Amino acid sequence: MVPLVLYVLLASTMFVIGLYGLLTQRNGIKLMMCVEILLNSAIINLVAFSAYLPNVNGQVFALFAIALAAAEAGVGFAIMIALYRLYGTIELDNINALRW
Amino acid sequence: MERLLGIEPPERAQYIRIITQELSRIQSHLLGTAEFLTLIASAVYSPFLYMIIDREDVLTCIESVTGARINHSFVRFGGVRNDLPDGFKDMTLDTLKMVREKTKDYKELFLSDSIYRRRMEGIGVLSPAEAKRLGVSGPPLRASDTPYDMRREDPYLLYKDLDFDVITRKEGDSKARVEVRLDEIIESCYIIEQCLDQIPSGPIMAEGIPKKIKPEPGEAYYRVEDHRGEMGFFVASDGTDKPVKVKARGPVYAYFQALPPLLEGVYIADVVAIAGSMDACTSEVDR
Amino acid sequence: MELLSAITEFAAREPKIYGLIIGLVAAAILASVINVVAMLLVWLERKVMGDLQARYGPNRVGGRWGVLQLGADAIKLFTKEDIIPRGADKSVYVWAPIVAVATTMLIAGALPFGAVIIDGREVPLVVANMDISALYVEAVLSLMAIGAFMAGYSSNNKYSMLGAFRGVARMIAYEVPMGVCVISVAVMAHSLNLVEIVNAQQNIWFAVAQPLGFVIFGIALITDLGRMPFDQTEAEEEIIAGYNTEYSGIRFGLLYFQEYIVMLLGSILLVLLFLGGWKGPVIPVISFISPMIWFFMKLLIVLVALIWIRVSLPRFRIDQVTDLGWKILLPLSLVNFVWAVAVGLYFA
Amino acid sequence: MIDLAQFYDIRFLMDLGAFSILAVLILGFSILTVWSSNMVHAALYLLGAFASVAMLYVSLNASFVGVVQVLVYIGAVGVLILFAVMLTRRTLVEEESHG
Repeated sequence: MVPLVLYVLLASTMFVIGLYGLLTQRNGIKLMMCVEILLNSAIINLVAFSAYLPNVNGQVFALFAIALAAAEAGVGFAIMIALYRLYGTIELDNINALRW
Repeated sequence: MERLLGIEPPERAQYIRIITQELSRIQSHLLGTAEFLTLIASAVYSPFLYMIIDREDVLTCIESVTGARINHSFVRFGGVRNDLPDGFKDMTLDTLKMVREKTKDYKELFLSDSIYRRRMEGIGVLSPAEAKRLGVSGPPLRASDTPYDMRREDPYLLYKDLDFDVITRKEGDSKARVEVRLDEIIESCYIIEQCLDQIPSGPIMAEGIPKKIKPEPGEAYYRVEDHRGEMGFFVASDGTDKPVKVKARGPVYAYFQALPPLLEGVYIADVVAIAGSMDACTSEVDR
Repeated sequence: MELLSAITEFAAREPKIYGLIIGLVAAAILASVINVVAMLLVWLERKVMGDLQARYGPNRVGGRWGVLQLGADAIKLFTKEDIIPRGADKSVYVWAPIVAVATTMLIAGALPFGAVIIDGREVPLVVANMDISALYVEAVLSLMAIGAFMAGYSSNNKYSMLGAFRGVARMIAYEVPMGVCVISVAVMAHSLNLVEIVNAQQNIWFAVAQPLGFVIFGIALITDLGRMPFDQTEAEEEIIAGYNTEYSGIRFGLLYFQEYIVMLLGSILLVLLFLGGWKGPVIPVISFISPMIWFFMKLLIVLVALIWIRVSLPRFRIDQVTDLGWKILLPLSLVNFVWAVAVGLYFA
Repeated sequence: MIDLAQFYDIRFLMDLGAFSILAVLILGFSILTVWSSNMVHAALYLLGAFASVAMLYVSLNASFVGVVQVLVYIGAVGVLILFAVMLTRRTLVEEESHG
């Protein structure tokens, strides 16, 4: 078996990539994609640890996380489309109604 | 032209003209409905091919009289070119029987097909007033609850002697337009059967038609009921053997005129249902 | 025999390497078999369609039955010019047919293609006998919309785009009732393994045990296959040819072929889930392959039924299709689920 | 940590090879997702990343999680993303690029 540390490294690298995107991108949809990358890296950790410990608790958590991620994506994209209808753009710099 | 010359063709010729006209009405309606079915279903939809097969039989009947299948230049001034061939009556009666039964089957099929009805009912409703305003005639107009048929309005040939109904539908939607066409096939079968019963023997050309036709100066306008609606011919003569002006008014131009208001704001899938049910022959628009 | 024992010993010693080799070989065999059968299927469809419509169908190439028509078609498609339209999204355009075919072939790995009887024991012919193969097939079926979407998006054509969107909307609408039907079957069979599901139909087919589920699954399957009366994604008369409007040459060939592969695999899935797979009375003389014979007979019946449906129904409108999926099939599939659970508990 | 003697074992090398291929795929698709300026391309790269992660799960003997990943992430979330991307564009098709 490949050492567990490689999985953790992979997940953390993926997390960093997602975080980088989250901090630099200004497009709402792109932000949602980066959030999905973050969630996936977390789930990789869960599944990897559950495979190296002899139990399936991690997999159960992973399933919960996937279901939550799907719900989050549904709500998030609904908000993005609503914003687009309202402002005609999804560049978040231009959507500043809540900053005042 | 005959109106201009003042010739009345003999009775037998008139009956032959009616028979060929109704036969080609049957084939046109069969083809129109079949093509429409390929639009609403697809090119592999079976009834489309069955209708084409039926149409072949009808075309054989036409061919046996005129020698051509669709564009028969068969009518002559003062009569027709050929007499009916031997055995025409039996062959035509057999074909008509088959066509009538098949057409009833098709009607039943469409009535019982819920997908078909969902696609067609209430789609592209053309109100009677709107249809008249846009100059639509023929089956689409009759589907909009208007019994307007040149064979009844302005009886030409011997249609006044024949017994037939003008088919109408109340709804004015796509389904009604197709149904009118199918019903007219059955009605045409009935008309042809009457003609075959009543047809007298006699000459097929009127007497005393000159080789070179020089009508009196004047104008004539003659309306017939085409397969697709009212077809008008206008001829103006200045007394020489060449006309000053000939104008044919086809029914299809008005169909296309009626499409834009009908197509506003419908689904793309409904476009084919509406435009197809009009049975508009694009090449006929520009006469 | 020595070779066989050597292989068995190797398999015991190095299960992973053995599995890898076997997997590669099986995948290669599977891919070629599926391609050949799908080609025959195209021929079968034309021939049956011709018979149903009182015409001949292919009758020139390859003798009276036109068997080689397909070879001729394939040569024609592969030698035609491969056009990439201006303004197209080139990389996506190139990858779309490959993604479409690849996602389709993924299904094949988990499907049992019949069984043979060796030493009085049924051995199913399946490449990957997973515990959750039914769920896997269901998941991969939903991937097919991605390939169609890529093709439609990248063609830079309004009608392609419309076709792609229709495909995606339809896929979402029908994936849910289809999944619920698969789950109902799994509840009755106490397993998500397709082989176990077939074994559970030894006495009674699930098409009989839950007729509602059979009908819903059949409709959803035809929709997923994109065949009449649900071929809105490529309705020639409405949106030209949907997502494969702009394709030509070998890429169009791939997209076209993918439809038939998926038709074959979908029919196999239907046979496995509801029609008892390869179960049937053992035929005495050729008992070795009698399950195969039953399997192929059922498969042939399903395929001919699909072709029959195709030539005899008009096309739905797209909004009617999604309405049917969400408003009728989804509640009915839930009813069927409750029925499956109740019957399963009663006989358990 | 990593035992160097393992590197001479073909089974370990196979595992490592499979893992590295998947890791490269996942990281590559993630980076492309973040860097791609075309939104539809970004969404498709993200789908690729999801699919690679699903393969990783299967390689970890968690095939159920893998199948759920395909079903939920690619089948539902991915299609949702594609819809969102297409619905937040100015036009459905880039009109000006027609030849």
